[in-house]
Amino acid sequence: MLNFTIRRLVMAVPTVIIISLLIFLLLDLAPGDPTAQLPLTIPLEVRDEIRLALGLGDPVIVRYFKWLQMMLVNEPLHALEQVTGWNVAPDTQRILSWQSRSPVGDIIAQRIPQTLWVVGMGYLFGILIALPIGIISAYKQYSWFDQLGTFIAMVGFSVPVFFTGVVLILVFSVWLGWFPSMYDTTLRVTDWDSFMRQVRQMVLPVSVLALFNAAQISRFMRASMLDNLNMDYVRTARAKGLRERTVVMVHVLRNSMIPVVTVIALGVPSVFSGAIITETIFRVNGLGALLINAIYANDIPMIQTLTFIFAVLIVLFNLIADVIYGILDPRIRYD
Amino acid sequence: MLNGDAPVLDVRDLKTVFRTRGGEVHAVNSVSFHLRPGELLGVVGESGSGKSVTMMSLIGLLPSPPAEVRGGQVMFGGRDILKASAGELRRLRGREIGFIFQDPMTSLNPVFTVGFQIMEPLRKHMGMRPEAARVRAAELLDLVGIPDARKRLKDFPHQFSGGMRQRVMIAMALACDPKVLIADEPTTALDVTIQAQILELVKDLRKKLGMAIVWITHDLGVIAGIADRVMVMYGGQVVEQAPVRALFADPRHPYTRALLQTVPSVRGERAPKLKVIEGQPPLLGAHPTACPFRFRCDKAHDRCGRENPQRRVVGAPGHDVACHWDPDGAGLAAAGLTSEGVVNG
Amino acid sequence: MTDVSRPEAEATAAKPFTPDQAFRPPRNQWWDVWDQFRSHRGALLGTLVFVFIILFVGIGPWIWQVDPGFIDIRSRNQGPSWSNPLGTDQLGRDMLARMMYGGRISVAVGLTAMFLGLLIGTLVGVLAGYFRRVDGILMRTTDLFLALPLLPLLLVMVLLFRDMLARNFGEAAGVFVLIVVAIGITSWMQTARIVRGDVLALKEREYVLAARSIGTPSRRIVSRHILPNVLSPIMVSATLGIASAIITESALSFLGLGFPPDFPTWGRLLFDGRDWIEQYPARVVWPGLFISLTVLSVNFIGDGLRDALDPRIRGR
Amino acid sequence: MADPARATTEPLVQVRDLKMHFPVSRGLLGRKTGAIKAVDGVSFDIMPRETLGMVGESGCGKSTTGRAVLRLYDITGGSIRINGTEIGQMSQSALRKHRPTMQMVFQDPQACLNPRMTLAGLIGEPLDEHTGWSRARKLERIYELMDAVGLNRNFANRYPHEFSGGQRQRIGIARALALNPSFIVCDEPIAALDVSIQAQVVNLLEELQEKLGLTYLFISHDLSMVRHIATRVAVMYLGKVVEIAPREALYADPLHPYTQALLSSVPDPDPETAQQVRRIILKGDVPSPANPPQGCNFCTRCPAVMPVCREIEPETREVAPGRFVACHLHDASVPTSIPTGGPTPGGASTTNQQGGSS
Amino acid sequence: ERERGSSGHLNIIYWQAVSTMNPFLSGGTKEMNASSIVLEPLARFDAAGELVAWLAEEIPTLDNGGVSEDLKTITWRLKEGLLWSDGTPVTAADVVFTHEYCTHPEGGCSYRDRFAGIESVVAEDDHTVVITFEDATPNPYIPFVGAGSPIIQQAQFQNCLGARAPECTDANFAPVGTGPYVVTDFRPNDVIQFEANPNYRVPTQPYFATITWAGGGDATGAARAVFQTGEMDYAWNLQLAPEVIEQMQSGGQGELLVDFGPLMERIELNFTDVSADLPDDERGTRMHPHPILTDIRVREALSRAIDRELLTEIGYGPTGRATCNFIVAPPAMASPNNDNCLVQDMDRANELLDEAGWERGPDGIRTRDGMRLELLFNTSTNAVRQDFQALIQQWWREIGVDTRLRNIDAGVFFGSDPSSPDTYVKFWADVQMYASLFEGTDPTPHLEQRRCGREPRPETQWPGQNINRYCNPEYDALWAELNREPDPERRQELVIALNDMFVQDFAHLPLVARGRVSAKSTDLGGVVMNVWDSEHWNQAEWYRITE
Ligand SMILES: Nc1ncnc2c1ncn2[C@@H]1O[C@H](COP(=O)(O)OP(=O)(O)OP(=O)(O)O)[C@@H](O)[C@H]1O
Ligand SMILES: Nc1ncnc2c1ncn2[C@@H]1O[C@H](COP(=O)(O)OP(=O)(O)OP(=O)(O)O)[C@@H](O)[C@H]1O
Ligand SMILES: [Mg+2]
Ligand SMILES: [Mg+2]
Repeated sequence: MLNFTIRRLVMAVPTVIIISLLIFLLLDLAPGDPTAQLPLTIPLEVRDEIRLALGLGDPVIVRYFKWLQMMLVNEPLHALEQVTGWNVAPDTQRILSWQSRSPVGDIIAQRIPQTLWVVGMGYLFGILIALPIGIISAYKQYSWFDQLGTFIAMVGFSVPVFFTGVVLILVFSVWLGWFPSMYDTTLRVTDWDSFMRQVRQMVLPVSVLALFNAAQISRFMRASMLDNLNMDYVRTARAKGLRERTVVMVHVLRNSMIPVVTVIALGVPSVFSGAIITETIFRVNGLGALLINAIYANDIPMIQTLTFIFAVLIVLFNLIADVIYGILDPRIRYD
Repeated sequence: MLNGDAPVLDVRDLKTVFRTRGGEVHAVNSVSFHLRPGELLGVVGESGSGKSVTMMSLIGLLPSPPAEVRGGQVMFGGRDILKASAGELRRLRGREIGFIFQDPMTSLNPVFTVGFQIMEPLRKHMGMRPEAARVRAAELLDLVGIPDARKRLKDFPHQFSGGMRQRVMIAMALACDPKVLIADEPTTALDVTIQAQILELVKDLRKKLGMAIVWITHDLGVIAGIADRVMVMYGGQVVEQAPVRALFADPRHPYTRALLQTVPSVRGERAPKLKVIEGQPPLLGAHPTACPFRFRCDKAHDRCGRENPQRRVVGAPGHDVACHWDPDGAGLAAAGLTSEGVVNG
Repeated sequence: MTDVSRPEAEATAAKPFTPDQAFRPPRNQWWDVWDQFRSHRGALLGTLVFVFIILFVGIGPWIWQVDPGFIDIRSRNQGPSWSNPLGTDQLGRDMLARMMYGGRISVAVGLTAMFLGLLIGTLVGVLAGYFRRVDGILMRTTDLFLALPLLPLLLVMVLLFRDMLARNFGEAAGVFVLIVVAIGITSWMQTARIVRGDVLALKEREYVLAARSIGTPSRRIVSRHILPNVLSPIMVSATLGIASAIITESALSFLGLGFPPDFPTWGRLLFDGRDWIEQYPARVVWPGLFISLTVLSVNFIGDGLRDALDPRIRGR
Repeated sequence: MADPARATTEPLVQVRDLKMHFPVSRGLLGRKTGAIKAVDGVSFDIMPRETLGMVGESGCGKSTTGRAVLRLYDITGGSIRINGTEIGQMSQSALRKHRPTMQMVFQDPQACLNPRMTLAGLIGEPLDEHTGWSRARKLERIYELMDAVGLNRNFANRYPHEFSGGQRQRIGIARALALNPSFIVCDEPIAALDVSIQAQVVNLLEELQEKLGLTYLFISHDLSMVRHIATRVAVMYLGKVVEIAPREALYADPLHPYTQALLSSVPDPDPETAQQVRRIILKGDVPSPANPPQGCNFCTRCPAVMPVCREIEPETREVAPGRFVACHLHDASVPTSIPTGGPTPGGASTTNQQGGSS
Repeated sequence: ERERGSSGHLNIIYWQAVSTMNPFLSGGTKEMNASSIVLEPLARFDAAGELVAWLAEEIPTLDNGGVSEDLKTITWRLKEGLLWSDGTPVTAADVVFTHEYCTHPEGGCSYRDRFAGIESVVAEDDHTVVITFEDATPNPYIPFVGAGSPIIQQAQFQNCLGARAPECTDANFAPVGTGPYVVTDFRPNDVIQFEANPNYRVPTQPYFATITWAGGGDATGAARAVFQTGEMDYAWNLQLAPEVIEQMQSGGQGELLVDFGPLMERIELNFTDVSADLPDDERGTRMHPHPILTDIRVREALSRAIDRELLTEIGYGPTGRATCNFIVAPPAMASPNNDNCLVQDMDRANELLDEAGWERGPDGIRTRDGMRLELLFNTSTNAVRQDFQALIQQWWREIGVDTRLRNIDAGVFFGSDPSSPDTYVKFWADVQMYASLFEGTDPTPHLEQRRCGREPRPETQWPGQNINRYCNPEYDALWAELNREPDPERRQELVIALNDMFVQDFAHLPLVARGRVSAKSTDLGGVVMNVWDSEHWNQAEWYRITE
């Protein structure tokens, strides 16, 4: 297992390098220009200077290697320095955002908490809702609960998030005034009161995301449960005189969770990539909003870094999913 | 009859039906039999003849829907367990009636350790603490002949070979000292040498523990080796029942006869050509009003198409058959005799 | 007597529990699929709705001959009336016509992007599953595509290919091709993984071995024995693919990167109507409803198809 | 070998030292570090019109042997001559030409038929591959084959799931016959069938052999069926053939301790004898072919094991005319303390000794 | 009775979030606005567009001797006792440093053009700065004037010159300033926290103690937060459909602030041929005049066919005004002579095209000598612009002009990448629509853009702002006169004359003068909308209305 993990990790390195090159070239090829956001009053000569100052004068390949070095060496060192306080990265160059001219690493670090809170919670709640729905739907296949669950899951999947989001804001913020329509990233949770405010501002975005995630995961859960409910060992468990609850919740569930857990693991990178639309609607300035903002502003270093991190996470979680599979399923041996 | 003990299990007129898209499937039609303490009842019959369904209907293991037990009585411990509540049935299962299934590869839950799975009924039915249950589980593994039992409790099923898994299944079924053990083709998936191991084990355990066993199999050889009494099923019905020697010595039903002739043997004479039962198993679409074997039967007669033969006592004590044909008599059993000689297990 | 009845026993043995079907003449197995499909209530309803939608966008414009781009500025933001059954938008364009026209594009995007994704996904999946040598590289490529960001990709493609496509297909079709291709090539990975998994399993089936023992070459083994048997996961991917392509297109519209605003698609209409949700809720309800209905119906069809294509289920 | 037919004719199939190792890779870079020795040095001949039965426990390499002989695998070593042609190292494309002469019938009649092809398509597939015949010609041949195996012509348009197990196996046989092969490997053709159907298939195979002059390699773990159909029997254990003998000799007087145990394990459908026969109950399980024991493969379970067995691998030798066995007990050069030939050699664990524990 | 900090907390929402507090490194309006409450210039424009001394004691003029007679130098005097927010005094050296900072060749300063034509900036003493221009400069109020040219602290930025500028993240995010607020927390593109500057020169101001300057979301959400939920007090740049604003406003929680500056939405008509058949380095150059649009009758017809009032009503409602002028503000410089275009006149348009020899074909599209009257119409991707495109397409179709519409992502359209074929500068289309404006109140540089020779050309990598490649020697002569003229009255006349010449040539088609649109909650007082400077120019005076 360990061996397998290490081997896959080693094999992931070239993949990640190729991905980084592709992403870099792709974004470099992309049209658009960091100065497009500037007011038209700024003359073109000045724009040219700005472009040069941003480093656009160098050939692509030079910029790529510079970037790669900063991405793989300097940024991790800085992160280390920040965490530990050791002086390991004195004055090395960092990847700078074109928009804010500050290190992208710092901005990303700043965005992670709210992304995790909102998108992560959305994912978590999605899972928490999805599992029981999936289990019951499968256990009572074709019952009204199943039909309803299927229907809701499909609606959750088929209605665009920007539609549900706006409707929720209209109903709960504008008409009822229960929850704020905007997320306040500066809120510090220090006491009960601020905690409640944090909860209230999370309710809407989290429920939109949870609905969407729950829709998908509950389908997987249901299918997986159905696969396992007819297995021979279920009959064995029943023949042992176990309670139906135990049969389903211990024997069937444990087996059904194996594929579902890997599916869930594969979805985790999307938590880190943020939920662009939901974040935009509820003004949760997380990583998704950061990315789309960077795309609008042609802030290429930011886009490159974010997509690269995302790519690494995908590769990593693919691996994690495989490993989890091996851990959960004692039959699997990777060697 | 042979022996005076009251049966531990007495099944009368059991009927089980599956509702499917294609219509109803009458999988078990008025099956009656009994099981006496310490006895080993062998059940044979071709695939689909209703052996498994019969046994599973007894203790409500069939998925419902689509299965539905339509009628009959299953007397166990003095009451009709078909009428028992789900909770009562659950207390019977594993505690009073143990089950062993055919495929040891799939019948164990792959993600739990063998120890956990053996301990489950102990903790559930006997209320044992985990430590006590573990000790008992190790004893059980030891009993079924798995070396190094305590250590192997921590292993997962896939770490055992097929024969050992079947032993684990047996250990699990024996965990609570059930009065009745139902073994549904426990050796069919195993190799002959391993099968021999298991058969020896069962014989041995019977001697030690003395429970009553129902042993389902295709293999007449297995039956011949271990059974006290044999029940032959065909098309969801019991067609013949007899003490083992009587059945092999003097089969009365044409199906039983054919069955005995189709199997070649490693010992004895080698037949130049194998006997064949032509045709296909019957459809179970409706409750039978005619003999289900009539299309494949070389003794078939008009009456077989009109009337489903009742079981009647023939030959040796405890030997009964459901057939209109009578090899001893004038070829056909007298009409009057059948109704009189109807047996119920 | 025995002889007489034997053929019957023989003939009916095939489907032991369906005596009523015993004497049906032999027919194409797709009929069986259809029979099974028909008995799935959700799928049937889904098909009805989907057919309705196809008719609505397909032949609707011939019946309702209003130019979706025609601006009648005097009657803007109207509610439903006889001349505009679904009302009008902020320029007085007829919403019904726009829904039909937009639906055409949305459904077409869904279908073509799905086909494209399916094609690539199946190809990659089959190759990776069947030929061990290319498995590693193809699966790493799949990882790579999973990591590709759709939005920048789309922008790059717009830059690189728009002019060429516009020359060859015309302006509108060019954008269409771009979006479809972008969605298609960023959505095949799931299919590829599923197909690969299935092919890996199918490859070990005995009938593949049997074909090899006859001397069937690999490419025919794939086309004759493997592909038809991965059909059912592919079908399910297909229905999911249509749904997610439609949703992706609308999300792109939301981000301002999808079809241009003068190019009505359901996603675009929904996005444009979003601000008017309080005054003219119909502006969002209709496109929202149609998107959801399409996705829903296609999903239900997928469910039914999966059941219908699964011989184990069909056998019952 | 001492088959009576051998004096007059050349063997149709000649297998020498056949090896089929499946690589096991482990380690950081997935290097090949070991092998599952599924078949490890198997030799046998099959005379024309003869049936060689092959028995052994699950996983001992029977199927692998069968498949390797037909070159469905690229074999690790050894030679295979069929009809005088060496095909051991032939490339798969060159083999295509030779495929018609050698065919296979598979164990699971359900699994070996593509569920999405009609009966006509299934039987016709070999014809499509190897003949350029017209549709009508092919259909005629298909009907001919269906008649031969006893399938009603009306079934031509049906799908496999519409047939019973026995019928499906007939389809498999018809397919194998389509190209007029001379040699057919039957890989447990009856294992998946119900007892009442098994006899039908076996009879059909015998009939066809007589009519068409076929040669079979009949793989099975059902010793009684093998006794019925085979002329000679090879017993395999863990990738090796431990004993080959003419049928009657083998069943009457098995020489190898494994053969003895195997035969004694078969339950006899006769309560009179069944309850008296003294069984040799083997302990434990078959070792893994990836990691076979040193010396004789059977030494871990052998009731008559000797110290030499754990060191030296016994060679196959002809101990009586036509009888080959690989066991030190029958090797004159090895001093044995145990007399040979007895049905239950000393030290064997018998029924009585097999207790609840071991 | 209002004290510093007495109004408590203020919430501002910028749906386009602020990415840095150093306006020199961004150049965006949002960054300029945010930094304007921290960093201040010597003088700025008030709501009427009049100059007001800010950090300077007074506005230097010819009359008070602050501007030299030869119009080559201007002398600014700083107010006495000015302190940076860190308590150190503001000196002339800071002003000189600011010039140095922004003109550093590697710095990429966005407001470098503000310092164009300057020979030197010298600190005469601690409080006096003398700026010397290379040429006579009739309008010397560009450097250090307005929100785009504030003074930064030398102490803080002296190690951040040139290429090092971006690395001074702390300074860029929390500059030390003289304005009413100081940054306490800055998160790029997310949120800024301000608190009152303890060293602010007016002791009672600012009234708000703290400000949260939130960013992100979308315009609808921002408007909703002010108008409907009351979560925010002030929202900037609400580009929303008029009906939507109207509906939201009816809630009564907030009010709309609109004022009109020089921002004007227009259609540019290309005077050069952009046919794809031409080689790339000749495409869109004066070498090849446009086959259709060089005819003034066609241009006029296109203009006449447009109903500007309707466009305004649909696209901008109260936040726009139909216009026919190139220079739409300040009011004194807006020409009164061109109102006839405000009325759509299809008949006249048809007549003009008939005269020009364009005959209607069977499909209703005009042709001349086998050439179809067909135009490619580009603009950036934006809902209102696409509505305009659709409407205009329909109107033009009515007069027999076929229009192909194309919209381009704003990031590309307004970019300056010379290799992109889609920038508005390259203008490889027949007509294109966008809005532009000029800085401050002086349109001279804006008018200068339309001179001959200022057109973008491939040889020079497409710089230049004469987007439509207009060339009229009379215009050039008139502009030269304007550039020499110091007299304000005369300057106004000249501007109007230039404007009239340009628009009466139908060289481009003005459509709508667009206002700045913001919203404030009803209990926010002291807000004075200003289109000539930052909207937050008087942030210190904002207060909470309490009753
Ligand atoms: N879930 C079900 N739905 C419909 N029919 C069923 C179901 N389970 C069993 N049957 C049918 O009931 C009949 C009896 O089946 P059963 O499993 O008892 O046979 P069996 O004698 O145990 O056969 P085998 O030897 O193959 O195990 C068969 O015809 C079978 O097809
Ligand atoms: N493709 C393969 N890769 C690796 N190992 C294999 C492969 N095929 C077979 N083996 C191994 O080779 C050994 C022999 O397998 P084989 O299928 O020949 O046994 P068998 O005698 O046919 O058994 P059975 O009676 O169960 O069919 C087994 O241990 C099996 O696990
Ligand atoms: Mg059974
Ligand atoms: Mg095998």
